[in-house]
Amino acid sequence: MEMVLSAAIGVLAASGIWLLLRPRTFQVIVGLCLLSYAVNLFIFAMGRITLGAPPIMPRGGFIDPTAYADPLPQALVLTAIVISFATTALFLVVMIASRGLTGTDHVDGQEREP
Amino acid sequence: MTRILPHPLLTVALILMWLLLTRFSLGHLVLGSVIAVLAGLALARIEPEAPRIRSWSALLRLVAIVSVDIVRSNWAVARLMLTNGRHGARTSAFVVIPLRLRDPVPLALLAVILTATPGTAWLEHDREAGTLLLHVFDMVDEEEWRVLIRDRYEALLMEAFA
Amino acid sequence: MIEENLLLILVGLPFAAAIAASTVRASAHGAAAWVSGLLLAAGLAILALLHAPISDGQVLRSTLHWVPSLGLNLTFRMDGFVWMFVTLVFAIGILVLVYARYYLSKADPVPRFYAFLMAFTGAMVGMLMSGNILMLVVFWELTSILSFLLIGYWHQGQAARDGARMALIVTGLGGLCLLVAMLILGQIVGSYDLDRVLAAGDIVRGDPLYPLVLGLFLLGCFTKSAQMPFHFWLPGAMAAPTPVSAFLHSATMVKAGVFLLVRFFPVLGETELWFFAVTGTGMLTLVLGSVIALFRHDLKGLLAYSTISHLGLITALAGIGSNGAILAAMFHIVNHAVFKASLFMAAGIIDHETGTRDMRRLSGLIRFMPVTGALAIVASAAMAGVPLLNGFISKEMFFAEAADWHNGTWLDNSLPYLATIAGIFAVAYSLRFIATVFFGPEATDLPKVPHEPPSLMRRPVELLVLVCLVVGILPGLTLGPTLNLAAQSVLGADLPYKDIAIWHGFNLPLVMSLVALGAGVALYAALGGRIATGPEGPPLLHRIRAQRVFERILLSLTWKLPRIVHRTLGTERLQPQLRLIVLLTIAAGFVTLWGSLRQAPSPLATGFNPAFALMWAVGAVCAVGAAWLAKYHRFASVVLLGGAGLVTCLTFAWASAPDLAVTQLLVEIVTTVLLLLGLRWLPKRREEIEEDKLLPARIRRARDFVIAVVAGAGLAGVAYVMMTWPLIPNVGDWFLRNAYSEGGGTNVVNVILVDFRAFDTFGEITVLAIVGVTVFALLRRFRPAPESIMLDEEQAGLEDRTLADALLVPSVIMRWMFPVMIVLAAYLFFRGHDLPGGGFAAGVTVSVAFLLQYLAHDVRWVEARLTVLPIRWMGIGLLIAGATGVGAFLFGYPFLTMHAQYVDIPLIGQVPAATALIFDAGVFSLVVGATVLMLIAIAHQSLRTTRMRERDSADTSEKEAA
Amino acid sequence: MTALDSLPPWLMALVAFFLVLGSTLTLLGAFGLFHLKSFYDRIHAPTLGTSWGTAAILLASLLAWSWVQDRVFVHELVIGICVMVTTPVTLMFLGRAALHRDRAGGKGPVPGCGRSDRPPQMASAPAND
Amino acid sequence: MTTVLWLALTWAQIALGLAACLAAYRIAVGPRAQDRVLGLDALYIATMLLFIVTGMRLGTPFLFEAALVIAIGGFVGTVSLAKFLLRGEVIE
Amino acid sequence: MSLGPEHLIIAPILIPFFAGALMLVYDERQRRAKLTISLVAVVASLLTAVELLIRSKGSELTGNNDIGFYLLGDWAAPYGIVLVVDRLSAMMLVLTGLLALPALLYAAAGWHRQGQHFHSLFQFLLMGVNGAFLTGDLFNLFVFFEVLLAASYGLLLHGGGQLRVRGGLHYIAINLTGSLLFLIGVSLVYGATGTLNMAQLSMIVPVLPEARLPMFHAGAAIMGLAFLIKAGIWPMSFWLPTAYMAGAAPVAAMFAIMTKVGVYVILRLSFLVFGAGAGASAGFGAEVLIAGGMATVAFGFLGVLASQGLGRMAAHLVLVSSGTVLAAGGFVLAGGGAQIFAAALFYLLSSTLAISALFLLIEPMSREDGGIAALLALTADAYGLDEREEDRQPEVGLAIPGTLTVLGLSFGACVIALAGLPPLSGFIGKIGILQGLLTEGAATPALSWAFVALLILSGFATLVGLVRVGIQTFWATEGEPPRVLALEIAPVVALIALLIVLTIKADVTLGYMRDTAEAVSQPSIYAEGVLGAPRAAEGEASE
Ligand code: NA
Ligand code: NA
Repeated sequence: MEMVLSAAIGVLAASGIWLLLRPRTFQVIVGLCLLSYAVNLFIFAMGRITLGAPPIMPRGGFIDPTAYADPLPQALVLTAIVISFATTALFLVVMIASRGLTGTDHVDGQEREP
Repeated sequence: MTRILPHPLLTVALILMWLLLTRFSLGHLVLGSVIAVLAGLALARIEPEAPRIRSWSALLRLVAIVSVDIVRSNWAVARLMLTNGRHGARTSAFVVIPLRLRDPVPLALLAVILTATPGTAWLEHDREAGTLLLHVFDMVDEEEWRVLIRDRYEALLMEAFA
Repeated sequence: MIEENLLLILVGLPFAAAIAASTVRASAHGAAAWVSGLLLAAGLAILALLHAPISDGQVLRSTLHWVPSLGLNLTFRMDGFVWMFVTLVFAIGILVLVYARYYLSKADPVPRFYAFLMAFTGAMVGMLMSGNILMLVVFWELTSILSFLLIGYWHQGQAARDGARMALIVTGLGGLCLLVAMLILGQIVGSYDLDRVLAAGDIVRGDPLYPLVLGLFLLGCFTKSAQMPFHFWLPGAMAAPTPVSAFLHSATMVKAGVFLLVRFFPVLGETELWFFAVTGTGMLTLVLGSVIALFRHDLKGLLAYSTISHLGLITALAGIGSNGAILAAMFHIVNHAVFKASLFMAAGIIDHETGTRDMRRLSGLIRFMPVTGALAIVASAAMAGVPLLNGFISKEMFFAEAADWHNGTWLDNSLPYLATIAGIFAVAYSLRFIATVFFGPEATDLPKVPHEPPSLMRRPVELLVLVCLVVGILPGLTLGPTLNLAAQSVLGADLPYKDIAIWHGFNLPLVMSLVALGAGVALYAALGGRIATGPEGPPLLHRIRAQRVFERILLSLTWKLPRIVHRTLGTERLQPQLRLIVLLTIAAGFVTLWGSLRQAPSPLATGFNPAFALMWAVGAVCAVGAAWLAKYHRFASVVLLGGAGLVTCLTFAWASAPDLAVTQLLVEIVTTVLLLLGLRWLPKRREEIEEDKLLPARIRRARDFVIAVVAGAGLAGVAYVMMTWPLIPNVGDWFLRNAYSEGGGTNVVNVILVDFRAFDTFGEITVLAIVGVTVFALLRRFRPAPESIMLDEEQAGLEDRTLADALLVPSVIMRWMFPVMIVLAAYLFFRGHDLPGGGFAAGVTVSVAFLLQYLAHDVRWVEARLTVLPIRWMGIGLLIAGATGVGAFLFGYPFLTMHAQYVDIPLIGQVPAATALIFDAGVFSLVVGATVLMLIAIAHQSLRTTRMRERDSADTSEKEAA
Repeated sequence: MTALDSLPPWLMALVAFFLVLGSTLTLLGAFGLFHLKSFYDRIHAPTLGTSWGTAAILLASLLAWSWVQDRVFVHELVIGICVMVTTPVTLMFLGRAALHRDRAGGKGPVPGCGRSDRPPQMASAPAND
Repeated sequence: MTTVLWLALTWAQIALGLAACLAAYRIAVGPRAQDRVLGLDALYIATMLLFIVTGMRLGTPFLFEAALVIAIGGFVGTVSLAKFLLRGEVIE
Repeated sequence: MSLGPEHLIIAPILIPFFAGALMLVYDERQRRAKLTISLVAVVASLLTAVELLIRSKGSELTGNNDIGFYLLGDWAAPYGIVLVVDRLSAMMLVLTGLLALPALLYAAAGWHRQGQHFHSLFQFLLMGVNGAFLTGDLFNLFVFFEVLLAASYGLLLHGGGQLRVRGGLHYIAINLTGSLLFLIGVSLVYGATGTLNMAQLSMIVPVLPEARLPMFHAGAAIMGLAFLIKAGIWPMSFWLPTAYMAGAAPVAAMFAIMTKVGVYVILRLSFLVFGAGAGASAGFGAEVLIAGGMATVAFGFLGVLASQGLGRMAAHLVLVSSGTVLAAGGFVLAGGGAQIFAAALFYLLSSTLAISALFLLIEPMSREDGGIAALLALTADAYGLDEREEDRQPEVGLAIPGTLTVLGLSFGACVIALAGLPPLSGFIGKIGILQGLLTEGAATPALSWAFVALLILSGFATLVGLVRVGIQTFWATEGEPPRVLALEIAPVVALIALLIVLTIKADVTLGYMRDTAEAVSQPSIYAEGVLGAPRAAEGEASE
């Protein structure tokens, strides 16, 4: 699983970064989305892979922390998901506004000079 | 009563849903009821009129028929997939089906039924003409389909809903 | 004690005058001049009082502490040299005030002029009296700044602005160099106290940094004293009102540089480096300055170059540095101040009365203004070095040093010749000044009819010329003691008294003087006519106008070159910036991890699952596909992005993070809709952009591809290694152990979010709120691109009837799902603390429910039935969350301290009642508000454009009707 | 090993049957989506997964979890109903969009292609992808 | 007998994974925009079923919520995509 | 400071939060009410910050450095989130307040009417900035960074228009990328050390097993990049001028603090985690800070010279300022002494205030001539050289109207302060850094000299650039003076008055900075304090 997941992170990140470096606003926004998937998975991976043991505890009794997934990275990812959702939305709106004002969807607000 | 429970049937269904999702306990019944009532009120804002069911038995019959049809058509279509459409002999076609149903609610139910039975696809409903454009995966006889829809589903739906 | 206070008062007086002058009415010339003059006179009185201790050889000191920790103290210090200089400044200052009182037009705004002038005087005096070398620089820079304001006083003229700016830039840069020099000096000596620095000459000269210090120091002095090649600012500064020129270029500004040379001679001097640098520069300036002066047509220009030349003379003397040379330098400082001030004032009178300063137009003025003429003639004679005038004696002393002093270098050997040449030119330009202005035929085309100025305006000139005469005739009696005192204070108390006299017998210096006089007269006689018709400036050299050269250099150095470099080093395009960030990140990773990234000895591993691999094959296809298609097939890209997101959700769920899966799924849905909403406003792109097929574009893409692959592989590698290392003991364990017992919930992730680290959530919902508000605010001013307003072609074919048709059946189902989603939201909300779910997920679910209704109908339909006030929801949500946090205050606990308890309700049983739930309710409300706001704000744009379209068509039809 | 190991053999067999049935039907549906030639054919394929594919797997899950948890565990019912009810929405939109575009493009044997209820100059352009 | 269940679960996972791959083929290749949306819809269902099957295999009931969310809300994404295709606008 | 909850520490976060949230409930038309709330909140935050500053001075007993802690949710330090106030953070809080009040007053003169919800966004920005200064938790820092960034996006776009939207697009794109880097870095640090708490991190790092060290360093480096982007280091600062220039005047004035947040975090974490006691990690990244900071200064002053507009110049001055502090911090980290650090902090204070004042001045200065003056300044230089007429000089000075006089004097003060000319505070800061470099920078002589040269050059470039524009604006334009409201000029004057106070009281301030520098370079005080901070519940139990 580790191999697959790290490969997945790599592919998502590579696709995201490639798009991030593209000239059209829409490409950049899709790139940011892909990158944030990659980063979220990466944060998540810092807690290592634990299968079938969500950090949901029995009510009381002895608890063996090693039997459960590390909850902290999950909490961090949750926050990160929300924040990246919000900022993506904002970027999108700025993209729309920029397109409306400049008449182009180039990230620089003007077509590349030849 | 209608002011608190504009959609009584729905509210009941939602309470049931709540209980299904949680546990059958008094606490959940209370909480579920409150939520279901609120949800029903919310729906009433966008859909003031609750659909009236005239005949429960027709509805039950319909459910039974559809259940069987779903199994049958699943089998049929799965076999078509496995045999590559009876080795190329399968033809699909559009069928225009005149409908007597006008009310959106039974129409929606019809859509659900047709979608749930593999092999038929709801493409377009023309409200003015009262026709439904259906796509049939394995077309043998066009008229057969018209009859099937009219007698098997539409009739029961018209019977069930006022 | 009294003397100390007197020192402070002395420095303070001009500043007090400045403040006083700035408060008078704009037209109160007299008041401003009188107040300033009286305060300066008081200064002279103080100086008189201080004369006694000074002449006893005392050094007076007084200190105010400012920033002792940096050695930055207002220490004032006065010895004989300073006393002489300060007296000169005050005295000439008073005369300039008298002169200015009549020179300035009645319409001139007085307060500014006098305030600047007096503040400048104060800065100059402060510089002279500084006993702390850092404070010296402070005052030094103040003189630069204030002279800038004075030179630019008539700022509506381009020349004044340029002159002021140039003076500031040149002297300001010099000042910064001086600052560094002083800092290093202080470093070497271990103190910024002037006395200690002056006593540490040997240490300084022995320090390896000595050449650097000297270089920086001299840059400071030379720029200020207008030594070549930094002289050009001085003629430019002639754009100042004449009183300013008379002050700045006689006793103050330019003298600051030579003051410092003389002052620091004991510390930095007496080396070959010093001699060559200082005397060399001085001689060059002396000779070239005098040559150029001869060829200027502008009266003030001639005087300006003469000033430069004389400053060169003083500099050369400071470079020689013998006892006699220092004495001569001091003497010439005074003499030059006196005759140059009078000449500037005379020139000002001429300018004032005739309306021009062009010597080619001026002629025969002696007939109109005999008194002024006579004064000017005497002063010029002093400038030329005619016997019986003060200029003669100090110049004679200079000739003597040039001829008699030896250190055997080539420069030393050439000194007498250079000095004589300069003398010749000095005579010639002085003669030209007199001859061309006052003699010859009467001028005919003057702007004004000249006559004598008001007598009071002439008084300062008269006084100064008188000084020229008196000092010239009785040097030993008048200035001798003071000069000796000054020289002692610089060179040491054991200096033998040197008698200053007119007649030293027929010696080499006298021969040089006579040669200069004779040859000078001959030179003017030979060249006089041709100069007037020639260009402004000496032959050949006139083409190189130092000022222009400087401006060009300045422009290149301060604009053109920086612009080129700036453009090369920076960019305003986004792509290179992002590329740089990515590259730097890769570099950071490589530098820190290269060679040390390795697996744990026994790596962790979870078994390979083919389905998981298959799903990530899907994820990879989707990700790469989204990247591939994002340019030309944006819709497909959105779909593919959805696929990649879905697989990400699955991964979360699979690897024990159900909360993440649920949240990501919901966010996924909303993001898809958001992107689609945005897609509507982007330009249609059907055909490939031509340029994209060209080689450069291909190369760019290939490069970015490589970058992306490297970065992706790097991240994957790091992730892999991290995942195979055993988990180290971390704070996560504590959360697992304490979530239920301390946080009162079994879903640890949720307990972390709403309790242990609720502050993060608190911040996070604020972010959402901010973004919601921003989106709303930005879209209020949104203007779509014209083509976006056009009906989309898919839509164009469908009339409204078709919309209703298309939505008739599906909208029924979509409405049914509304209450179902609300129940789902409630479900997620209420169980969040114990099981996957929570306020955020519930909030997004409700907003999806709303969204679905917008999808099923049109905006107007929905908003006629459902009133959503998203901003209200947001505000209330934030306030609830905040209030929950603050609620803990009541019980003496910190912000966001949660309280969890199970309450027993009859019949129903135990019900969890955690304050965290209220906090989560706040989160819920906020999320609903923010998400709905964002979606609806964007969606409303379509409505607005529809309205716009309707209005447009209404307009056209109206026009057609009309 | 997991909680499901406590199932009795008969139930295990039943659960296994439903699992295989449901997943195979879903796979068949996806296969249809993959290899069928026309969009109107392909639109039928996924319904295999949404009808009995889903039903069978939900049934398996329902049986297994109900046994493990010692009580009737019918969450799955909600999922099943919701999937059944919501699937038609997307398909209806998609079918209509396809028809609409085909008519606009004048492509293929699509009913109503010749309908003149739209101005001819508006007819244009391939799909937006 | 455990093997039977295990085999069934494994088969179910792989079959659903393959189904997802086939759906992904439609998403990536099209050829029509509708095909992509259809593929995504199929992918959603396959994933939802995979949630349930994987939950059974891992012996954890906590994957159920995710499946529920897909069942109730998953169609909103595809509906909006489909509506965009139909109308050129998501919300009008 | 004291046992149990001391809510004063969280007040700088909560006051703006509640103000911002409350104003959302208000209708947009009730601007007067909003302004009142906003003003009250800003004043209250400022007063709180001042009180915290006074308290953190501590006494002789505490080594002149009292650290205050606030355990959020009453959870003990490494588990919950802790807020920490010490001299450094208190100083930054005060600075924020000092910038906020004038900016808000200026906005009240009209800017706040240019768009929606200005006041809420403004308050949220303050909340984010204050939170970033106070928090002692890495991930919480990320959250507050996002709060302040989100608010800054909103404020930057406030008023709309092409320039803002275009600048905003770049600004957002780059900061989103930066945020992703931050996340990668934070998670690596967590993965390698198992904690997010800064104090615990400083305890763990010196004893971190060698095998984990590279991972931790990678995390720190990547996180550092994210901070450096925000601090505007070259070559990741090209977005900054456009963004700052595009922002409305009060927004840009407030943005003057934004790069300083990045700088603050860099300094805070570097000294906490990579200080002298950090073993193998000691001094990590110092070279990057020195080189990058110096490159930033160079790029900044080149930009000042190359710019045609005052706004762009001011934005490049932001770079000069932040580059100077970064490089100085690098020198300290590399082994320099407290003097450089203290002076750098003083310089930070002074330059931030001056830049803020300058941003507030720009708009009124170019109001009438539409900013042409700045443009003309160069074109006159560039092209008017040879055609300059030898015109007859004027003999009468122009009476300068009161408005222009005040504007001119303010501008002059800004120029002097920013160029580091005497006598204003900029000079003192620069002198301090130079002195420190000459005495303490001996460890890296070549770099020290280079930095000395850069500091001098940057001051000179500032002088040249700003004077060029100033002359054209105040001296070369004819016609009516701009109409400026008192409410617009008062904030500028107030800021300059602050600069003057800072100048006069330089010794006191520098003394504070010196103690701050001493305190910051002793991370153990911070770490032990944070980890030993008592919970309110425990205090209760023991009583
Ligand atoms: Na069907
Ligand atoms: Na003449």
